[in-house]
Amino acid sequence: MPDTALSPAPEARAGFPIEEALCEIVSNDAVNAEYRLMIARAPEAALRARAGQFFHLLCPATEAGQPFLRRPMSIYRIDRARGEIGFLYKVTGKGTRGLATLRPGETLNALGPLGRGFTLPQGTRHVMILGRGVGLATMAPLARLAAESGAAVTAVLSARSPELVMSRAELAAAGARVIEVVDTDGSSAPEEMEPHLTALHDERAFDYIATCGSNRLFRLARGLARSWGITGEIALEQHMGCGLGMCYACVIPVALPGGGEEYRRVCWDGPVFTLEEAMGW
Amino acid sequence: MPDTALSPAPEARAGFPIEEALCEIVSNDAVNAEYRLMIARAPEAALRARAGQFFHLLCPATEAGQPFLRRPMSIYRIDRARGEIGFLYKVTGKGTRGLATLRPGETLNALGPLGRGFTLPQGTRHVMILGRGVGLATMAPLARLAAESGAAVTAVLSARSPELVMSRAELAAAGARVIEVVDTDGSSAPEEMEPHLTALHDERAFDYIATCGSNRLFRLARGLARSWGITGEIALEQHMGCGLGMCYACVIPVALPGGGEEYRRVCWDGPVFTLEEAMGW
Amino acid sequence: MVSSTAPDLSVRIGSLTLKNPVMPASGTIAEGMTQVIDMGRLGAIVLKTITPDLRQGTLPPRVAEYRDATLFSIGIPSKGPDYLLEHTLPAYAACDAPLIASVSADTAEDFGKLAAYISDPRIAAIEANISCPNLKADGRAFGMDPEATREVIERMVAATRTPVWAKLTPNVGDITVFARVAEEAGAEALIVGNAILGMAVNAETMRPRLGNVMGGLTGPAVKPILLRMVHQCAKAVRIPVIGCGGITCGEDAVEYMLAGATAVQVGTANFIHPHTMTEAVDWIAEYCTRHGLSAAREITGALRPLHAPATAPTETV
Amino acid sequence: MVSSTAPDLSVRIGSLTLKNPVMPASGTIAEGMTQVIDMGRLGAIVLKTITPDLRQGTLPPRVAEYRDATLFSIGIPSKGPDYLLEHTLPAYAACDAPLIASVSADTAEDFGKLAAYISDPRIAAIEANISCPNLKADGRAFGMDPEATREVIERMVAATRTPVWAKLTPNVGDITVFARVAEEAGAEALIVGNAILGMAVNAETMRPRLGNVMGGLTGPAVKPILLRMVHQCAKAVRIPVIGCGGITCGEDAVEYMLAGATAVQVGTANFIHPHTMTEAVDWIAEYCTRHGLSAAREITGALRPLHAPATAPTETV
Ligand SMILES: Cc1cc2nc3c(=O)[nH]c(=O)nc-3n(C[C@H](O)[C@H](O)[C@H](O)COP(=O)(O)OP(=O)(O)OC[C@H]3O[C@@H](n4cnc5c(N)ncnc54)[C@H](O)[C@@H]3O)c2cc1C
Ligand SMILES: Cc1cc2nc3c(=O)[nH]c(=O)nc-3n(C[C@H](O)[C@H](O)[C@H](O)COP(=O)(O)OP(=O)(O)OC[C@H]3O[C@@H](n4cnc5c(N)ncnc54)[C@H](O)[C@@H]3O)c2cc1C
Ligand SMILES: Cc1cc2nc3c(=O)[nH]c(=O)nc-3n(C[C@H](O)[C@H](O)[C@H](O)COP(=O)(O)O)c2cc1C
Ligand SMILES: Cc1cc2nc3c(=O)[nH]c(=O)nc-3n(C[C@H](O)[C@H](O)[C@H](O)COP(=O)(O)O)c2cc1C
Ligand code: FES
Ligand code: FES
Repeated sequence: MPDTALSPAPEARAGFPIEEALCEIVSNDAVNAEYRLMIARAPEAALRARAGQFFHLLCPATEAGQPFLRRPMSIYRIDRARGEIGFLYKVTGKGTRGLATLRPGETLNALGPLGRGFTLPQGTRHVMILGRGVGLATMAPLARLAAESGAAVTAVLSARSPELVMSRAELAAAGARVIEVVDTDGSSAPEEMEPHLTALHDERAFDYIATCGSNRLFRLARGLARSWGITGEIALEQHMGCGLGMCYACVIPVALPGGGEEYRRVCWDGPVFTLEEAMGW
Repeated sequence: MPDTALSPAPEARAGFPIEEALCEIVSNDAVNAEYRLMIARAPEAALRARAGQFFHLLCPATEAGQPFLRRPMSIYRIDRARGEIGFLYKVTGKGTRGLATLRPGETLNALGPLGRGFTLPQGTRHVMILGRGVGLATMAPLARLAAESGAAVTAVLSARSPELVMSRAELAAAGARVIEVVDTDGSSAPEEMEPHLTALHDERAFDYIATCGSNRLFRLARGLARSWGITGEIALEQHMGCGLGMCYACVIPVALPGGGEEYRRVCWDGPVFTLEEAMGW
Repeated sequence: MVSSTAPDLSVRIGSLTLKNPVMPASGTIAEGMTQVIDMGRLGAIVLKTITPDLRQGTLPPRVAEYRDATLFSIGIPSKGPDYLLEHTLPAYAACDAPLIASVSADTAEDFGKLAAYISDPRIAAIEANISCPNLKADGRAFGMDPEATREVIERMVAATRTPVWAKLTPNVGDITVFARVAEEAGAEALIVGNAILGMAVNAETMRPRLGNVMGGLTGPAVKPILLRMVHQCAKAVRIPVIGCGGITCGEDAVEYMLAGATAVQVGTANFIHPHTMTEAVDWIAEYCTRHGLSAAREITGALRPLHAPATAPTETV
Repeated sequence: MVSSTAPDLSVRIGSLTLKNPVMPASGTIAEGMTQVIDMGRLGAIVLKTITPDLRQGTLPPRVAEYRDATLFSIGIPSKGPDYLLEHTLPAYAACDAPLIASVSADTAEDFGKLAAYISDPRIAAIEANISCPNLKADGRAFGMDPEATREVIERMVAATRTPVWAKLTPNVGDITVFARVAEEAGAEALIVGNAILGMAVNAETMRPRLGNVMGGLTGPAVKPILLRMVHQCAKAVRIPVIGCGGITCGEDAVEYMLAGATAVQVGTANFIHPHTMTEAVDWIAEYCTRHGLSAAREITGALRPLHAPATAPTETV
């Protein structure tokens, strides 16, 4: 288990740190054809969310009815000064279509903050963020966390085509150097990325890699971390029931240090796992 | 079985006379604290509805979700010239609350026309309409039917208090003489109404009574019809499944001429029954 | 869709060939439906269960509504076999679809007698409704006892040359026991299945919501349960299984067929959207085209494993 | 509500008195819940089923969603009895509510051994989960066989002085048979009941929606079925029946109590609205006040007939 200096373990939280918060929507606008950014006013407990944690959202009804279960969404932005939290989400099915109907002034029922977030090893100086698609939403707050703890951040964003690259501004605003690779010119292929990232490492050594959003990126990140002798983490996803570690629906297999595998709950033991225990995205 | 000259029996309808019609809402306004009048543009088949028939309405979803079953609503108005049908309804539960949300331009899914309506005996000259509460909605088109067939109509409207008397204008517009009795001054009590109605009969003999909406009115109407030697009908209600005579959910017991009772379907054998077969409202 | 590539929707149910796999569930259509849709477009028309005697059925109210289901307690009101032969069959004479009768009785012997009595060239098959949960005290039915199931089907098969289909009840433990018994007893097909026994209470009035206290739960909410039972039965028997429970569209029908059903019956959905069955027929045709299937019968049992055998050695579907 | 007229919410479950009738259903809460609600406000805290051995559970995906229900296939992942004693019990030590353990095993003998092993003053009662539909092939469970049910309960009762509760499965024909057997074998209470075995298929991928193909259907959609079973069981036995299935609010809890339940368990609703149980406790108190009841236990079995006996001579509820 890594040092948890920057992200308290769930069992360390006191009182009733997880709240069913009723948050007033500030804005909920499309950022492109598929993605929307939702900003909501949040109570104190929700604002304590850390990078990599998530909220379990009750999604409004659509013509298809009320989505029965909540939907997990990573924290994309926490603005403690304004008392706001933000989610960057892709409209895919019933739940996210419901989220997309929320208008400013309406109420979002958000349960959280939930899960175990990213944990920067103490003394980290250069963080590599390697993300693709909506997975980048999960890593935007990590750039801020790293900046706050004095580390430099290089964020490599992978996407299908340039117009789909998400979170560029958010990461840049957090002080990260942003590099984009896309499928359209082949720059996102692992065999192209590996020498590129190695050159960056040679230029200024990374001591932590965070990744999310694709199996190819996971394998690339784990390979680089191993060869550079550094640690890293990955944020995983799985279909959830409760989000509170109670139902055991959200399990994924992790590799045990001594060999063998074990199921872990993405919502409670994760969603962030070490690159060594993770077995795939 | 009464002469069916003015209202064809269901089995006489040819082709696909019952349609799942998508009707554009023209208006849907509150007429008082409890009741709303909804006017919708309707296709040809729906406009063939007769007095006493009903439509089975798919009610829009509310926060409580989509009402699973349709809701039966009597035809309150048919304006063949404008191609419009109207419903007068009381907002009571999930379904009618959903109906109340329909705005002009939106679509109402109405299955019908359904059921067996009122049947004026041939040669009827003076019709008594005796109604209470929302039941009056059912009888408004009967006044028009009677007028069209050259009969005079006296409509006696019973209500809790004067401001709740419904359909006054509608009935008057159809050419009916309208008399109101209310609970607040005791004029709606059967022992008050009986001499009152007998006086009306003495003045100009009734040859048909139609009633709806209350057990007291039913017993009064049946007693008067018997003592005057005339026929009459009552429109009944029962919780429905299909509205199409298929599920047998909507049964009520009727008295058989030879003695004994039998269940009949309100949606298919009714909703209009003779005063002699009906056993209560 | 070009007519030369139109998929073949026909399915075989024992000795019958139906032009498509969609039919109504017994007790959920009546003559009224012929005034709304073209019943001749259906694979078959299943009529309401009749009993040898005349019955009035249960006390109203007879229906309670849920968000995704209904609880009906009807109790088989029946006008008897003569009414069926003299009035009901003629009402559908103009429809180009085989008519399936459904019978119920108080004794196995009477099931047989009734089957014999209504054997008529206009009836293509007879369903044994051994599963209606309202017939006996506390919701018990023949279909909850394997031996009673066997006896009913055997008596009917002995009494008529019309094919006999057995409609199983889901109110049992291991439904495959009943499926096998019905197959052994000579049923040409199984319908899986009837309504699930339920109950509704009004907390504020402190009273039941149905005159009969208990009723049959039907509609979309029961689909996962009946789908599971169809899957279990299809693996247990060789005769065709007809899936029934909560089907509201062609996609639901295909789910049942993937799980092993040869055809499907639509019940409660007819009450809300009377065009459900005809639209399902069209949807299945489009589905076949989209998935490159030349015949709807290829869907039956075509469910593939979710995990590759290597990663999931216990998966044997 | 003035405190002098506050209704007494306590209920007796065998030798235990609970401060109110609301508790979680096994497997639907874990330590995480103590971070959201005050678990000490509950009548009891029922823990997840453990097995003697360590288990990983079923293949993901483990959940499929419906409009009014969920299909979960979890398969009792278990960290074993030592973890229960050393980690789980201490996690709830601060909660002012009795802890109920739940056990399952592959043989009746092992049920008994496990009950003996975890007999501990911190555990107020032990539920026998003879009903988990995922344990055995094709969803079978001990609770689908009356003799296996008897043997499990007898072994447990013989092995421990801690009260034993039997959690019945709804995947049976006549549940009263199982209720009576469990009572005779010495169970102090019945939980009625566990999840209903179901299955979900994705028509477009032609694959199951759960790694395990089948799973347990839970949530509001199953309430009418479990309510009926609770009603049947409460009439069949003298020991208290704890209602469980689709409870999402105090009103649902009261419906179960009217039908004969002494207490209730809340499952799936905890996943969506973690305050369901505490809000239900408050609602039941208000209900008692509104209906002039001085104690919640007066609700149990208080269902009145819908029709007056005169007009409905067959109504005997
Ligand atoms: C910890 C975590 C953080 C996430 N953060 C984000 C985020 O910041 N932005 C974003 O756009 N998406 C995020 N996701 C994915 C997001 O939860 C799903 O896209 C969403 O649940 C889809 O719901 P739906 O009803 O729109 O789609 P449907 O496909 O209709 O959903 C059907 C069911 O499958 C589940 N499901 C579908 N896709 C996923 C998925 N990828 N992960 C988990 N469950 C899924 C749904 O929750 C629902 O129960 C995250 C997932 C997890 C587990
Ligand atoms: C033939 C017929 C004609 C009717 N015409 C009118 C009309 O013109 N105007 C009007 O306001 N009302 C009329 N009603 C009553 C109307 O159907 C109910 O008020 C309505 O169904 C209530 O639905 P809800 O969801 O708002 O109420 P809820 O109480 O939530 O309904 C719950 C269930 O009970 C059923 N139900 C409740 N009350 C009645 C009732 N009185 N009759 C039948 N089913 C009921 C509902 O359909 C629904 O299935 C008529 C009823 C019938 C049978
Ligand atoms: C109102 C109603 C009446 C029914 N009558 C019968 C019947 O007479 N015979 C029978 O075998 N099944 C009867 N059933 C059961 C249906 O045929 C069908 O098995 C059940 O409704 C499940 O299908 P569904 O979920 O599509 O409705 C009836 C169901 C309903 C809702
Ligand atoms: C995710 C999940 C896990 C469960 N685990 C258990 C368990 O370990 N032991 C048990 O007896 N029941 C288990 N159950 C069944 C519940 O205790 C309960 O009986 C069932 O969910 C019905 O109640 P509900 O409709 O309120 O959810 C589980 C149910 C769910 C949904
Ligand atoms: S979602 Fe329930 S344990 Fe993770
Ligand atoms: S509502 Fe179905 S028969 Fe009348």
